[in-house]
Amino acid sequence: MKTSLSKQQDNRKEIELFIGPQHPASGHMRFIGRVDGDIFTNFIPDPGWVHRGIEKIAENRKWIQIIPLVERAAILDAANMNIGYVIALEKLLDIEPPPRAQYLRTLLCEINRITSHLYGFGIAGIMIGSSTFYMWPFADREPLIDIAQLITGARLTYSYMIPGGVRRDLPQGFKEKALKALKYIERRLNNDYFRIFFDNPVTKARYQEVGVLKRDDAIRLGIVGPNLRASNVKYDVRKVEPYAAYPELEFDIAYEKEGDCYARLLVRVEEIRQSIKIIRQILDALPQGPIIHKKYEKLVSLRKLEEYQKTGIFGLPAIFTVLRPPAGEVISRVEAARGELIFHIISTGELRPYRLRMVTPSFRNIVLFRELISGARVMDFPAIYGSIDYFPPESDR
Amino acid sequence: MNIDEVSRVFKDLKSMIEPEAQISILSSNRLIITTSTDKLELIANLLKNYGFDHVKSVTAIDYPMKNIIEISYLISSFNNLNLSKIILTLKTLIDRNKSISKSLYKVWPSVEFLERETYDLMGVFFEEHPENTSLILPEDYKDIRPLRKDFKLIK
Amino acid sequence: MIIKIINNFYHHIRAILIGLKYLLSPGIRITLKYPDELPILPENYRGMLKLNNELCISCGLCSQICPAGAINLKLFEHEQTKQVGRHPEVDYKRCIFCGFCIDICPSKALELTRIHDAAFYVEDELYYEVNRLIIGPKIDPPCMRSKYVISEIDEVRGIVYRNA
Amino acid sequence: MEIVDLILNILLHPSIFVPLIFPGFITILIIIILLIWAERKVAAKIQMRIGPLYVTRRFGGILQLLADLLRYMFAEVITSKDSDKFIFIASPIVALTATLLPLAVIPAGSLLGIELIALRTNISLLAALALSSLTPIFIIIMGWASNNKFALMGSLREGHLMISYEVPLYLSALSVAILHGSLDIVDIVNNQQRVWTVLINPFAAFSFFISVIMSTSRFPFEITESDSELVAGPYTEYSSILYGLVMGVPYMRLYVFTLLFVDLFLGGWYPLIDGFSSITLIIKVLIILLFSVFLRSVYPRYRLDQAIRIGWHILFTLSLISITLSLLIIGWVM
Repeated sequence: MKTSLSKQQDNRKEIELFIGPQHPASGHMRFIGRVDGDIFTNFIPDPGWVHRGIEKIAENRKWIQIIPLVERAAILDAANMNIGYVIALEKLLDIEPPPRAQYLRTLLCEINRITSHLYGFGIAGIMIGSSTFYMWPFADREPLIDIAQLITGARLTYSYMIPGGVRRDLPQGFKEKALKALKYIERRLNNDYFRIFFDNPVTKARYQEVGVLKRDDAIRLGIVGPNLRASNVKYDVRKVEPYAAYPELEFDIAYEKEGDCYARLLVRVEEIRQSIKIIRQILDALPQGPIIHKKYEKLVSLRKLEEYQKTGIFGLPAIFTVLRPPAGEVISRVEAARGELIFHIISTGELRPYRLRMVTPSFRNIVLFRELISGARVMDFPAIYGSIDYFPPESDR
Repeated sequence: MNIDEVSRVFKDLKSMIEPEAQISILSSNRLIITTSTDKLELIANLLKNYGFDHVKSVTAIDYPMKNIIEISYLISSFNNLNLSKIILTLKTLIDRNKSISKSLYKVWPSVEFLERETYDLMGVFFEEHPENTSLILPEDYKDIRPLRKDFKLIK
Repeated sequence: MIIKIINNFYHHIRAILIGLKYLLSPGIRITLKYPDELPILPENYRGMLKLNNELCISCGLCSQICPAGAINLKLFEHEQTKQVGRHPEVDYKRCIFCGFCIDICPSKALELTRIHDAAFYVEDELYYEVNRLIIGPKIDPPCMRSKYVISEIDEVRGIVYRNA
Repeated sequence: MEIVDLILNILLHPSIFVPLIFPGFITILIIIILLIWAERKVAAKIQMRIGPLYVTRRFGGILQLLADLLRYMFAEVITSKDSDKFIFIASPIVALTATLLPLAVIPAGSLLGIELIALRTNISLLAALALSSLTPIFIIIMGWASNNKFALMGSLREGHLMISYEVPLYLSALSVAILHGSLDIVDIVNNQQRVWTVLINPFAAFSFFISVIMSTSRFPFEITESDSELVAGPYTEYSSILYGLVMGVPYMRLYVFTLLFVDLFLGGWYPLIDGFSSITLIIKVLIILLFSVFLRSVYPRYRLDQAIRIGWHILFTLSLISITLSLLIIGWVM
């Protein structure tokens, strides 16, 4: 050996390991680790490889044009990104959407939460080598994406919520299809997933007592979402500061006590169950009425109004192109699939926001890499990464 | 959470932090505390002892006309579920040209990456931050920081 | 200890059995053989655009709301009707299929089509001038044996594809 | 005509026929092509996919691997600047050869009346085991010669695993030898005419099988090349046909070990089909092979230390138990 590898080891017994950005498991991400034998003595996450500058771009977009923009932060979780921004905008505009719109928003958010968690399962599965548990959750997203497509007309980038309501009503025969999809996913989750993966002794060996995040550490580091709840903190924005239709719906906060990788996965399983419960309630108790605030209902053209009454597709009023919310500062928080999403918006009464701050859950969880993987074994790195459900584009924004 | 409780917290905080800082109500459960940079850590410690245990966001806002940068820490609690219904904004103004502020890493370790990002994209240097290095931009980035208002996007 | 070993063994067997079950049970598959099987999308799918130039009132709202800046307005004179107006052109290199333009169009001049395969051999073809926008997207099936299928949600098999 | 006869005679002579045609090289190639295709199809079936399809659509993409191999053939062989080039290129070839060596002493029944064993010795079991332990060394060398951190770590893992699976592997094989009182595999198989070893000493079979799974890096012990942290382990730097070779090595090893497993535990070529006893053998081999590749779609992979623990705690104990059992049975019978 004539080169770096041996040179580096001259007076240290550690080697420096660069994982990513071109690595099968790193995602759009780089990690710099120091390995001593089989142990990472230090592990530093280095994000920013898919940074798109959403905060800067938002300062140059009209208020309504930011809706598709913020969705791009986490394309898997578009509805939750969307609702976070729209709630903030509505607070500025001081309007409240009608109840049916609230329910429809919640419906889409919960569908999105399930698909997002399933995606996370798939990644977690392939990270520790279970190819079947990679394919299954990805395949099972398909029925749910299909029903989301029925509501919104798009598979992932819904842009469904607009200030004052939602863009479309449910199509005919939606409830039956949605119930079928829910039944399917419930059966798969409770039987097949557990048998092939969660109860599989290999999975348990890889996950249990690995990457333990204690309650105090989780709070100290400001972790959010399922990762926080897996460390026995019962914090869920849907309960703490209910938005949309959540105050009227019944569900429990999913939480676990252990704080290890396995607990983090089980919290997500329980959240999917709760989401299914929420969707069932919504489908049963969907209130009748308009889907858009009446202030905007009057503003669309007659032709569009006719269409709205006939097909339930509401056209955007022309005023949206020149929307000028009054000057002010607003902070909104919602529970996205990976945790709490914060929008902090400063408006100066212009066509465009003066400053839009978006703090995504993945970005707040990024510190976990350093905290959990430093001191873990090399083979624990993918297990912990998978269990955190970290999504680089969401973190980078 | 009803208004009474917010006003109770409001009163508590008011008696605790005045006269070093001013507190006001933004909306039903959003409070704002404004203070100067050198008192920041003091106030932060008081707030932490009161029960605010983590930082949700560090927002830096550039006002080139007034020649200031406003830094807001959004603070709340995980432990105390009553406090967690409030989001408290801890605000401080710094000189735009110098743009140096005090890091709150010692008080709330959860600011680490948020402050680093603010340093990276807004160019606010946080004293006593363990790692004031770039997070997203290239390490040798010398240009105007992208979130400053004088950084223009080419259309 | 013994209980743990037995429990582990039991779960090993269960995992292998569920694998065998899926191996031996007939035809559960969710893959759509895309170029061979083309899905028929739901009616309100947000695909590519089509312009009805007779309805267009040249208000330019579509261009103003487009978040991606994909719509430009252009002065256009129709060959037969000699109708003149500033009509939209769509650049599918930029379009993100959000459908805002369709929703905001006050006269319903812009319509949805259910075609989403905006893939072309020549880059310039991605730019839809008014002429082509009026005709609307016509995309040939990507391969000879393509056939259309309808996807249906199924309680047991997730999704089944039926021939249309 | 005499020349044709001569060639036929040479070809059909066991010492040529066995390593070259059956159960040697050509059979291995065919079986590997089918096996990898089957592995992908089985995984696809379980995972609700289709799997390889577009190469020979009518036969479900059975020639996919052949197409891949052709592609590997025509790809450029890239050796990185810092690698030890000679060893880097030589070690996959040597590893391949070393993997095939045990076939010389493993009997494979008879075909058309020819006894299929290239070299009959009375210590063939020992010889087979000894020859089979050559391959891991070359895998370790591959990782070292690549001069890549991931490859090196993969090699180290192979080294760690090697010492933990080889001991139980040999001990459980030896327990069979004790049971049948012979180190000659032909004798061992002939002894199983009435009852298979797996029924007499299941512990030995179990620990042998798990060790084989471990040594050929099948799931759940696919640790050497675990792609989620080591990219491809020792094979990270390999490309083109060399990659084809190194990827073939574990499969060939699996085939060789399966042959041995069937001979030792599943009664080899019994029950007999007159003159074609190899067919019985190959059917059993195929079933075991299919089961081994099927495990891929059931399991994630164990962690390195867990695999080593399984090797030393469980498999080693089991192999000791199996030796004791063999001794007890021998003592009881005598």
